[in-house]
Amino acid sequence: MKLVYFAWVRERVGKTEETLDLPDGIATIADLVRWLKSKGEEYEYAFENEAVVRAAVDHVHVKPEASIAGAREIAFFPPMTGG
Amino acid sequence: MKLVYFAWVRERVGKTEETLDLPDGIATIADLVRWLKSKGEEYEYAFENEAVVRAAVDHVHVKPEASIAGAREIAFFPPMTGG
Amino acid sequence: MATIRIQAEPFDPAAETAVLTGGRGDVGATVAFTGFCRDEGGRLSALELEHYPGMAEAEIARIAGEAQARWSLSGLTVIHRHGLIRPGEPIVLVLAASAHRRAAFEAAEFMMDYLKTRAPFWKREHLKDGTAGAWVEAKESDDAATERWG
Amino acid sequence: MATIRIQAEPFDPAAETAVLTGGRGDVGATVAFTGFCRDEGGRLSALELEHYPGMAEAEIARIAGEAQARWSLSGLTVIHRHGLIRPGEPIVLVLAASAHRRAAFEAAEFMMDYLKTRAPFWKREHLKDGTAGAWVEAKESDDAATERWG
Repeated sequence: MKLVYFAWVRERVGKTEETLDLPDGIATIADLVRWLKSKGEEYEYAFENEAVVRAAVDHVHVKPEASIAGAREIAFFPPMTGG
Repeated sequence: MKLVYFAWVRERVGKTEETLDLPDGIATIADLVRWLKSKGEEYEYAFENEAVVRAAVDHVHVKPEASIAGAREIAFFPPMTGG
Repeated sequence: MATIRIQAEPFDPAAETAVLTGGRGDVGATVAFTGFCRDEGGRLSALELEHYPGMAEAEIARIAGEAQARWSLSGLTVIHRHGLIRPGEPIVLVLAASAHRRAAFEAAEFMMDYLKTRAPFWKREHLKDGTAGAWVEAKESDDAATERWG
Repeated sequence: MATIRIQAEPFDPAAETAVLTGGRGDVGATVAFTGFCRDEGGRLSALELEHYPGMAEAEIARIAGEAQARWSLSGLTVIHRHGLIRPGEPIVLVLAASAHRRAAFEAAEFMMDYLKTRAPFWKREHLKDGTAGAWVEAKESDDAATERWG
Protein backbone atom coordinates (compact mmCIF):
# COMPACT_ATOMS: atom_id res chain seq x y z
CA MET A 1 0.00 0.00 0.00
CA LYS A 2 1.41 3.40 -0.99
CA LEU A 3 1.14 6.03 1.74
CA VAL A 4 1.88 9.73 1.16
CA TYR A 5 2.22 12.51 3.73
CA PHE A 6 1.99 16.28 3.49
CA ALA A 7 2.93 19.42 5.44
CA TRP A 8 3.59 18.82 9.16
CA VAL A 9 2.34 15.23 8.98
CA ARG A 10 5.13 14.65 6.41
CA GLU A 11 7.65 16.38 8.68
CA ARG A 12 6.65 14.35 11.72
CA VAL A 13 6.66 11.01 9.90
CA GLY A 14 9.97 12.05 8.35
CA LYS A 15 9.21 10.98 4.79
CA THR A 16 7.10 12.08 1.85
CA GLU A 17 5.92 8.58 0.94
CA GLU A 18 6.43 4.90 1.62
CA THR A 19 5.05 1.57 0.50
CA LEU A 20 4.02 -0.78 3.30
CA ASP A 21 2.64 -4.30 3.46
CA LEU A 22 -0.36 -4.07 5.70
CA PRO A 23 -1.19 -6.97 8.02
CA ASP A 24 -4.59 -8.64 7.80
CA GLY A 25 -7.47 -7.03 9.60
CA ILE A 26 -6.78 -3.44 8.57
CA ALA A 27 -10.01 -2.49 6.89
CA THR A 28 -10.44 1.24 7.49
CA ILE A 29 -8.46 4.47 7.75
CA ALA A 30 -8.88 4.31 11.54
CA ASP A 31 -7.44 0.77 11.58
CA LEU A 32 -4.50 1.96 9.49
CA VAL A 33 -3.79 4.90 11.80
CA ARG A 34 -3.94 2.63 14.86
CA TRP A 35 -1.46 0.23 13.24
CA LEU A 36 0.89 3.03 12.12
CA LYS A 37 0.95 4.46 15.64
CA SER A 38 2.12 1.08 16.92
CA LYS A 39 5.03 1.11 14.45
CA GLY A 40 7.09 3.90 15.98
CA GLU A 41 7.15 7.21 17.76
CA GLU A 42 7.34 9.24 14.54
CA TYR A 43 3.85 7.95 13.67
CA GLU A 44 2.69 8.40 17.26
CA TYR A 45 3.81 12.03 17.00
CA ALA A 46 2.19 12.59 13.61
CA PHE A 47 -1.13 11.15 14.75
CA GLU A 48 -1.02 12.31 18.37
CA ASN A 49 -4.25 14.18 17.75
CA GLU A 50 -5.97 11.78 15.37
CA ALA A 51 -9.04 13.95 14.98
CA VAL A 52 -6.94 16.69 13.36
CA VAL A 53 -5.22 14.61 10.67
CA ARG A 54 -7.19 14.30 7.42
CA ALA A 55 -7.06 11.39 5.01
CA ALA A 56 -7.68 10.81 1.33
CA VAL A 57 -8.03 7.52 -0.53
CA ASP A 58 -7.04 7.74 -4.18
CA HIS A 59 -7.34 11.56 -4.16
CA VAL A 60 -10.75 11.65 -2.46
CA HIS A 61 -11.32 13.00 1.07
CA VAL A 62 -12.55 10.26 3.40
CA LYS A 63 -13.59 9.84 7.04
CA PRO A 64 -11.76 7.56 9.51
CA GLU A 65 -14.38 4.85 9.12
CA ALA A 66 -13.87 4.71 5.32
CA SER A 67 -12.77 1.39 3.85
CA ILE A 68 -9.30 1.18 2.33
CA ALA A 69 -10.07 -1.99 0.36
CA GLY A 70 -8.66 -1.71 -3.15
CA ALA A 71 -6.93 1.61 -2.48
CA ARG A 72 -3.85 2.47 -4.56
CA GLU A 73 -2.72 5.53 -2.58
CA ILE A 74 -3.64 6.73 0.88
CA ALA A 75 -2.71 10.26 1.97
CA PHE A 76 -2.50 11.84 5.43
CA PHE A 77 -2.26 15.58 5.92
CA PRO A 78 -3.26 18.48 8.19
CA PRO A 79 -6.40 20.56 7.61
CA MET A 80 -6.05 22.40 4.31
CA THR A 81 -4.96 26.05 4.25
CA GLY A 82 -4.96 26.89 0.55
CA GLY A 83 -6.82 29.61 -1.31
CA MET B 1 -35.95 76.92 -10.75
CA LYS B 2 -33.86 74.72 -13.01
CA LEU B 3 -35.50 71.43 -13.97
CA VAL B 4 -33.69 68.59 -15.75
CA TYR B 5 -35.14 65.45 -17.30
CA PHE B 6 -33.62 62.09 -18.22
CA ALA B 7 -34.39 59.03 -20.37
CA TRP B 8 -38.07 58.59 -21.28
CA VAL B 9 -39.15 61.40 -18.96
CA ARG B 10 -36.89 63.68 -21.05
CA GLU B 11 -38.37 62.31 -24.27
CA ARG B 12 -41.93 62.80 -23.11
CA VAL B 13 -41.36 66.34 -21.80
CA GLY B 14 -39.51 67.05 -25.04
CA LYS B 15 -36.54 68.85 -23.50
CA THR B 16 -33.44 68.08 -21.47
CA GLU B 17 -33.80 71.05 -19.16
CA GLU B 18 -35.69 74.27 -18.57
CA THR B 19 -35.78 77.11 -16.05
CA LEU B 20 -39.24 77.95 -14.73
CA ASP B 21 -40.64 80.56 -12.35
CA LEU B 22 -42.71 78.60 -9.89
CA PRO B 23 -45.91 80.16 -8.52
CA ASP B 24 -46.33 80.54 -4.77
CA GLY B 25 -47.52 77.53 -2.82
CA ILE B 26 -45.29 74.93 -4.46
CA ALA B 27 -43.45 73.51 -1.48
CA THR B 28 -42.75 69.87 -2.34
CA ILE B 29 -41.85 67.62 -5.26
CA ALA B 30 -45.47 66.40 -5.31
CA ASP B 31 -46.71 70.03 -5.56
CA LEU B 32 -44.29 70.64 -8.43
CA VAL B 33 -45.42 67.54 -10.33
CA ARG B 34 -49.08 68.54 -9.88
CA TRP B 35 -48.34 72.03 -11.23
CA LEU B 36 -46.28 70.72 -14.17
CA LYS B 37 -49.10 68.36 -15.16
CA SER B 38 -51.45 71.36 -15.37
CA LYS B 39 -49.07 73.11 -17.79
CA GLY B 40 -49.47 70.85 -20.80
CA GLU B 41 -50.03 67.40 -22.16
CA GLU B 42 -46.29 66.65 -22.52
CA TYR B 43 -46.01 66.88 -18.71
CA GLU B 44 -49.24 64.98 -18.24
CA TYR B 45 -47.75 62.22 -20.41
CA ALA B 46 -44.38 62.24 -18.62
CA PHE B 47 -46.02 62.03 -15.18
CA GLU B 48 -49.02 59.89 -16.14
CA ASN B 49 -47.87 57.32 -13.62
CA GLU B 50 -46.48 59.61 -10.93
CA ALA B 51 -45.42 56.75 -8.68
CA VAL B 52 -42.94 55.57 -11.30
CA VAL B 53 -41.08 58.83 -11.89
CA ARG B 54 -38.17 59.46 -9.52
CA ALA B 55 -36.91 62.85 -8.39
CA ALA B 56 -33.64 64.31 -7.14
CA VAL B 57 -33.04 67.68 -5.51
CA ASP B 58 -29.50 68.97 -6.02
CA HIS B 59 -28.24 65.48 -6.95
CA VAL B 60 -29.86 63.69 -4.01
CA HIS B 61 -32.73 61.20 -4.38
CA VAL B 62 -35.88 62.46 -2.68
CA LYS B 63 -39.45 61.33 -2.06
CA PRO B 64 -42.53 63.19 -3.39
CA GLU B 65 -43.13 64.81 0.00
CA ALA B 66 -39.61 66.31 0.06
CA SER B 67 -39.33 70.10 0.27
CA ILE B 68 -37.91 71.95 -2.71
CA ALA B 69 -37.15 75.11 -0.72
CA GLY B 70 -33.73 76.46 -1.66
CA ALA B 71 -33.19 73.90 -4.43
CA ARG B 72 -30.91 74.84 -7.31
CA GLU B 73 -31.70 71.91 -9.60
CA ILE B 74 -34.56 69.44 -9.59
CA ALA B 75 -34.36 66.30 -11.72
CA PHE B 76 -37.05 63.87 -12.89
CA PHE B 77 -36.22 60.47 -14.34
CA PRO B 78 -37.38 56.85 -14.62
CA PRO B 79 -36.17 54.11 -12.27
CA MET B 80 -32.44 53.68 -12.74
CA THR B 81 -31.11 50.83 -14.90
CA GLY B 82 -27.35 51.25 -14.67
CA GLY B 83 -24.72 48.83 -13.56
CA MET C 1 -11.18 57.26 -0.36
CA ALA C 2 -12.81 55.40 -3.20
CA THR C 3 -11.81 56.06 -6.81
CA ILE C 4 -14.88 56.84 -8.91
CA ARG C 5 -14.90 57.55 -12.62
CA ILE C 6 -17.71 58.06 -15.11
CA GLN C 7 -16.35 57.83 -18.63
CA ALA C 8 -17.14 56.89 -22.22
CA GLU C 9 -13.84 55.07 -22.69
CA PRO C 10 -13.17 51.41 -21.82
CA PHE C 11 -11.28 50.59 -18.64
CA ASP C 12 -8.43 48.27 -17.70
CA PRO C 13 -9.22 46.07 -14.66
CA ALA C 14 -5.61 44.86 -14.43
CA ALA C 15 -4.24 48.40 -14.25
CA GLU C 16 -6.88 49.38 -11.69
CA THR C 17 -6.04 46.33 -9.59
CA ALA C 18 -2.34 47.17 -9.71
CA VAL C 19 -3.14 50.64 -8.34
CA LEU C 20 -4.85 49.07 -5.30
CA THR C 21 -2.31 46.31 -4.65
CA GLY C 22 1.05 47.59 -5.94
CA GLY C 23 3.76 47.69 -3.31
CA ARG C 24 1.40 46.68 -0.51
CA GLY C 25 1.70 43.73 1.84
CA ASP C 26 -1.65 44.16 3.58
CA VAL C 27 -4.02 43.30 0.72
CA GLY C 28 -5.13 39.67 0.91
CA ALA C 29 -8.00 39.72 -1.56
CA THR C 30 -9.39 41.63 -4.50
CA VAL C 31 -12.79 41.07 -6.07
CA ALA C 32 -13.24 42.58 -9.51
CA PHE C 33 -16.76 42.63 -10.89
CA THR C 34 -17.14 43.52 -14.55
CA GLY C 35 -20.56 44.01 -16.13
CA PHE C 36 -20.79 43.47 -19.88
CA CYS C 37 -23.25 44.45 -22.59
CA ARG C 38 -25.19 41.35 -23.71
CA ASP C 39 -26.71 40.96 -27.17
CA GLU C 40 -29.91 39.43 -25.75
CA GLY C 41 -29.94 36.46 -28.04
CA GLY C 42 -28.55 38.42 -31.00
CA ARG C 43 -31.32 41.05 -30.83
CA LEU C 44 -29.14 44.03 -29.82
CA SER C 45 -26.50 45.96 -31.74
CA ALA C 46 -25.67 48.08 -28.67
CA LEU C 47 -26.84 49.54 -25.39
CA GLU C 48 -26.93 53.31 -25.03
CA LEU C 49 -26.24 54.51 -21.50
CA GLU C 50 -27.56 57.91 -20.52
CA HIS C 51 -26.50 59.34 -17.17
CA TYR C 52 -26.99 62.38 -14.97
CA PRO C 53 -23.57 64.08 -14.83
CA GLY C 54 -22.73 65.33 -11.38
CA MET C 55 -25.33 63.26 -9.64
CA ALA C 56 -23.86 60.00 -10.98
CA GLU C 57 -20.48 60.73 -9.36
CA ALA C 58 -22.11 62.02 -6.17
CA GLU C 59 -24.45 59.06 -5.78
CA ILE C 60 -21.73 56.47 -6.44
CA ALA C 61 -19.51 58.27 -3.91
CA ARG C 62 -22.31 58.05 -1.35
CA ILE C 63 -22.75 54.31 -1.97
CA ALA C 64 -18.97 53.78 -1.85
CA GLY C 65 -18.81 55.67 1.44
CA GLU C 66 -21.44 53.36 2.86
CA ALA C 67 -19.48 50.29 1.70
CA GLN C 68 -16.32 51.65 3.31
CA ALA C 69 -18.20 52.22 6.55
CA ARG C 70 -19.61 48.65 6.55
CA TRP C 71 -16.50 46.71 5.52
CA SER C 72 -12.82 47.06 6.21
CA LEU C 73 -11.50 47.83 2.74
CA SER C 74 -7.99 48.80 1.69
CA GLY C 75 -9.30 50.09 -1.64
CA LEU C 76 -12.46 50.55 -3.68
CA THR C 77 -12.69 51.55 -7.35
CA VAL C 78 -15.84 52.07 -9.41
CA ILE C 79 -15.79 52.90 -13.11
CA HIS C 80 -19.07 53.27 -15.00
CA ARG C 81 -19.18 53.92 -18.73
CA HIS C 82 -21.78 55.93 -20.64
CA GLY C 83 -22.61 56.28 -24.31
CA LEU C 84 -22.98 53.53 -26.91
CA ILE C 85 -21.63 50.17 -25.78
CA ARG C 86 -21.51 47.10 -28.05
CA PRO C 87 -22.26 43.52 -27.01
CA GLY C 88 -19.24 41.96 -25.34
CA GLU C 89 -17.89 45.33 -24.21
CA PRO C 90 -17.59 46.13 -20.49
CA ILE C 91 -20.00 48.64 -18.92
CA VAL C 92 -19.04 48.78 -15.28
CA LEU C 93 -16.13 47.79 -13.03
CA VAL C 94 -16.33 47.44 -9.25
CA LEU C 95 -13.06 46.54 -7.61
CA ALA C 96 -12.83 45.95 -3.85
CA ALA C 97 -9.58 45.19 -2.00
CA SER C 98 -9.30 44.02 1.58
CA ALA C 99 -7.14 41.99 3.94
CA HIS C 100 -9.87 39.31 3.89
CA ARG C 101 -11.95 37.76 1.15
CA ARG C 102 -15.38 38.07 2.72
CA ALA C 103 -15.17 41.86 3.00
CA ALA C 104 -14.04 42.16 -0.62
CA PHE C 105 -16.83 39.90 -1.91
CA GLU C 106 -19.58 41.52 0.13
CA ALA C 107 -18.51 45.09 -0.60
CA ALA C 108 -18.35 44.42 -4.35
CA GLU C 109 -21.78 42.78 -4.41
CA PHE C 110 -23.25 45.57 -2.25
CA MET C 111 -21.84 48.18 -4.64
CA MET C 112 -23.32 46.43 -7.67
CA ASP C 113 -26.75 46.01 -6.11
CA TYR C 114 -26.85 49.71 -5.23
CA LEU C 115 -25.42 50.82 -8.58
CA LYS C 116 -28.23 48.95 -10.34
CA THR C 117 -30.98 50.66 -8.40
CA ARG C 118 -29.57 53.98 -7.13
CA ALA C 119 -27.01 55.30 -9.61
CA PRO C 120 -28.60 57.64 -12.18
CA PHE C 121 -27.96 55.67 -15.38
CA TRP C 122 -30.53 54.55 -17.92
CA LYS C 123 -30.08 51.95 -20.62
CA ARG C 124 -31.75 52.02 -24.01
CA GLU C 125 -31.57 49.17 -26.47
CA HIS C 126 -30.31 49.65 -30.01
CA LEU C 127 -31.55 46.89 -32.27
CA LYS C 128 -29.76 44.95 -34.98
CA ASP C 129 -32.09 46.45 -37.63
CA GLY C 130 -30.62 49.90 -36.90
CA THR C 131 -33.54 51.32 -34.94
CA ALA C 132 -33.46 52.62 -31.39
CA GLY C 133 -35.44 50.21 -29.23
CA ALA C 134 -37.04 50.54 -25.83
CA TRP C 135 -35.62 51.86 -22.60
CA VAL C 136 -34.63 48.94 -20.40
CA GLU C 137 -37.14 48.53 -17.59
CA ALA C 138 -36.03 48.38 -13.99
CA LYS C 139 -36.31 44.91 -12.50
CA GLU C 140 -38.02 44.12 -9.21
CA SER C 141 -35.33 41.51 -8.59
CA ASP C 142 -32.75 44.33 -8.54
CA ASP C 143 -34.78 46.24 -5.94
CA ALA C 144 -35.03 43.08 -3.86
CA ALA C 145 -31.27 42.55 -4.17
CA THR C 146 -30.66 46.06 -2.86
CA GLU C 147 -33.11 45.71 0.00
CA ARG C 148 -31.42 42.63 1.45
CA TRP C 149 -28.54 44.88 2.59
CA GLY C 150 -30.95 46.55 5.04
CA MET D 1 -16.08 22.56 -18.40
CA ALA D 2 -14.07 24.54 -15.91
CA THR D 3 -10.46 25.45 -16.60
CA ILE D 4 -8.25 24.38 -13.68
CA ARG D 5 -4.53 24.92 -13.40
CA ILE D 6 -2.05 24.32 -10.60
CA GLN D 7 1.19 26.09 -11.34
CA ALA D 8 4.22 27.81 -9.83
CA GLU D 9 4.07 30.72 -12.28
CA PRO D 10 2.01 33.89 -11.85
CA PHE D 11 -1.23 34.25 -13.79
CA ASP D 12 -2.88 36.99 -15.83
CA PRO D 13 -6.49 37.68 -14.78
CA ALA D 14 -7.08 39.93 -17.83
CA ALA D 15 -6.02 37.22 -20.28
CA GLU D 16 -8.12 34.62 -18.43
CA THR D 17 -11.14 36.94 -18.52
CA ALA D 18 -10.66 37.50 -22.26
CA VAL D 19 -10.77 33.72 -22.79
CA LEU D 20 -14.19 33.55 -21.08
CA THR D 21 -15.73 36.65 -22.68
CA GLY D 22 -14.02 37.11 -26.06
CA GLY D 23 -16.42 37.13 -28.99
CA ARG D 24 -19.43 36.30 -26.83
CA GLY D 25 -22.66 38.25 -26.46
CA ASP D 26 -24.17 36.17 -23.68
CA VAL D 27 -21.82 37.01 -20.81
CA GLY D 28 -23.26 39.76 -18.64
CA ALA D 29 -20.96 39.53 -15.64
CA THR D 30 -17.57 38.28 -14.56
CA VAL D 31 -16.34 38.10 -10.98
CA ALA D 32 -12.59 37.71 -10.60
CA PHE D 33 -11.33 36.90 -7.13
CA THR D 34 -7.58 37.16 -6.58
CA GLY D 35 -5.99 36.06 -3.32
CA PHE D 36 -2.65 37.64 -2.44
CA CYS D 37 0.19 36.81 -0.09
CA ARG D 38 0.13 39.24 2.86
CA ASP D 39 3.24 40.17 4.87
CA GLU D 40 1.33 39.96 8.19
CA GLY D 41 2.46 43.32 9.44
CA GLY D 42 5.91 43.00 7.90
CA ARG D 43 6.62 39.67 9.65
CA LEU D 44 6.74 37.48 6.53
CA SER D 45 9.24 37.28 3.69
CA ALA D 46 7.11 34.72 1.83
CA LEU D 47 4.51 31.98 2.04
CA GLU D 48 5.48 28.51 0.86
CA LEU D 49 2.58 26.56 -0.62
CA GLU D 50 2.79 22.79 -0.59
CA HIS D 51 0.17 20.82 -2.48
CA TYR D 52 -0.86 17.27 -3.28
CA PRO D 53 -0.34 16.90 -7.03
CA GLY D 54 -3.13 14.98 -8.70
CA MET D 55 -5.54 15.37 -5.80
CA ALA D 56 -5.36 19.18 -5.99
CA GLU D 57 -6.58 19.17 -9.60
CA ALA D 58 -9.16 16.45 -8.90
CA GLU D 59 -10.57 18.14 -5.80
CA ILE D 60 -10.82 21.56 -7.47
CA ALA D 61 -12.52 19.92 -10.46
CA ARG D 62 -15.04 18.35 -8.08
CA ILE D 63 -15.76 21.71 -6.40
CA ALA D 64 -16.01 23.42 -9.80
CA GLY D 65 -18.44 20.76 -10.99
CA GLU D 66 -20.61 21.44 -7.96
CA ALA D 67 -20.55 25.18 -8.68
CA GLN D 68 -21.55 24.56 -12.29
CA ALA D 69 -24.43 22.38 -11.12
CA ARG D 70 -25.67 25.04 -8.67
CA TRP D 71 -25.33 28.15 -10.81
CA SER D 72 -25.80 28.90 -14.48
CA LEU D 73 -22.26 29.77 -15.52
CA SER D 74 -20.88 30.46 -18.97
CA GLY D 75 -17.34 29.94 -17.73
CA LEU D 76 -15.30 29.09 -14.63
CA THR D 77 -11.51 29.30 -14.25
CA VAL D 78 -9.45 28.42 -11.19
CA ILE D 79 -5.69 28.88 -11.03
CA HIS D 80 -3.84 28.04 -7.82
CA ARG D 81 -0.12 28.60 -7.43
CA HIS D 82 2.31 26.56 -5.37
CA GLY D 83 5.89 27.14 -4.23
CA LEU D 84 7.36 30.26 -2.66
CA ILE D 85 5.18 33.35 -3.01
CA ARG D 86 6.24 36.81 -1.84
CA PRO D 87 4.02 39.40 -0.12
CA GLY D 88 1.96 41.28 -2.69
CA GLU D 89 2.08 38.40 -5.19
CA PRO D 90 -1.12 36.60 -6.20
CA ILE D 91 -1.75 33.05 -4.95
CA VAL D 92 -5.13 32.10 -6.38
CA LEU D 93 -7.53 33.25 -9.08
CA VAL D 94 -11.19 32.29 -9.28
CA LEU D 95 -13.01 33.68 -12.28
CA ALA D 96 -16.73 33.08 -12.80
CA ALA D 97 -18.69 34.27 -15.84
CA SER D 98 -22.46 34.27 -16.21
CA ALA D 99 -25.33 36.05 -17.90
CA HIS D 100 -26.24 37.50 -14.49
CA ARG D 101 -24.23 39.03 -11.68
CA ARG D 102 -25.65 37.08 -8.76
CA ALA D 103 -24.61 33.70 -10.20
CA ALA D 104 -21.08 34.98 -10.89
CA PHE D 105 -20.70 36.43 -7.37
CA GLU D 106 -22.08 33.40 -5.58
CA ALA D 107 -20.16 30.84 -7.63
CA ALA D 108 -16.87 32.70 -7.06
CA GLU D 109 -17.44 32.99 -3.32
CA PHE D 110 -18.52 29.33 -3.11
CA MET D 111 -15.35 28.27 -4.96
CA MET D 112 -13.13 30.29 -2.62
CA ASP D 113 -14.79 28.97 0.54
CA TYR D 114 -14.33 25.39 -0.66
CA LEU D 115 -10.80 25.96 -1.92
CA LYS D 116 -9.82 27.21 1.54
CA THR D 117 -11.10 24.14 3.34
CA ARG D 118 -11.14 21.28 0.79
CA ALA D 119 -8.33 21.81 -1.72
CA PRO D 120 -5.12 20.02 -0.63
CA PHE D 121 -2.79 22.98 -0.20
CA TRP D 122 -0.83 23.91 2.91
CA LYS D 123 0.82 27.23 3.67
CA ARG D 124 4.00 27.65 5.66
CA GLU D 125 5.32 31.02 6.74
CA HIS D 126 8.83 32.16 5.86
CA LEU D 127 9.98 34.89 8.20
CA LYS D 128 11.88 38.09 7.50
CA ASP D 129 14.86 36.80 9.55
CA GLY D 130 15.38 34.03 6.98
CA THR D 131 13.98 31.13 9.01
CA ALA D 132 11.08 28.88 8.07
CA GLY D 133 8.21 29.65 10.39
CA ALA D 134 5.10 27.73 11.35
CA TRP D 135 2.54 26.03 9.17
CA VAL D 136 -0.51 28.25 8.88
CA GLU D 137 -3.33 26.86 10.99
CA ALA D 138 -6.75 26.23 9.51
CA LYS D 139 -9.34 28.72 10.69
CA GLU D 140 -12.71 27.77 12.11
CA SER D 141 -14.15 30.79 10.33
CA ASP D 142 -13.20 29.17 7.01
CA ASP D 143 -15.00 25.97 7.97
CA ALA D 144 -18.04 28.01 8.95
CA ALA D 145 -17.89 29.86 5.62
CA THR D 146 -17.90 26.55 3.77
CA GLU D 147 -20.72 25.10 5.83
CA ARG D 148 -23.13 27.92 5.01
CA TRP D 149 -23.39 26.58 1.43
CA GLY D 150 -25.17 23.50 2.83
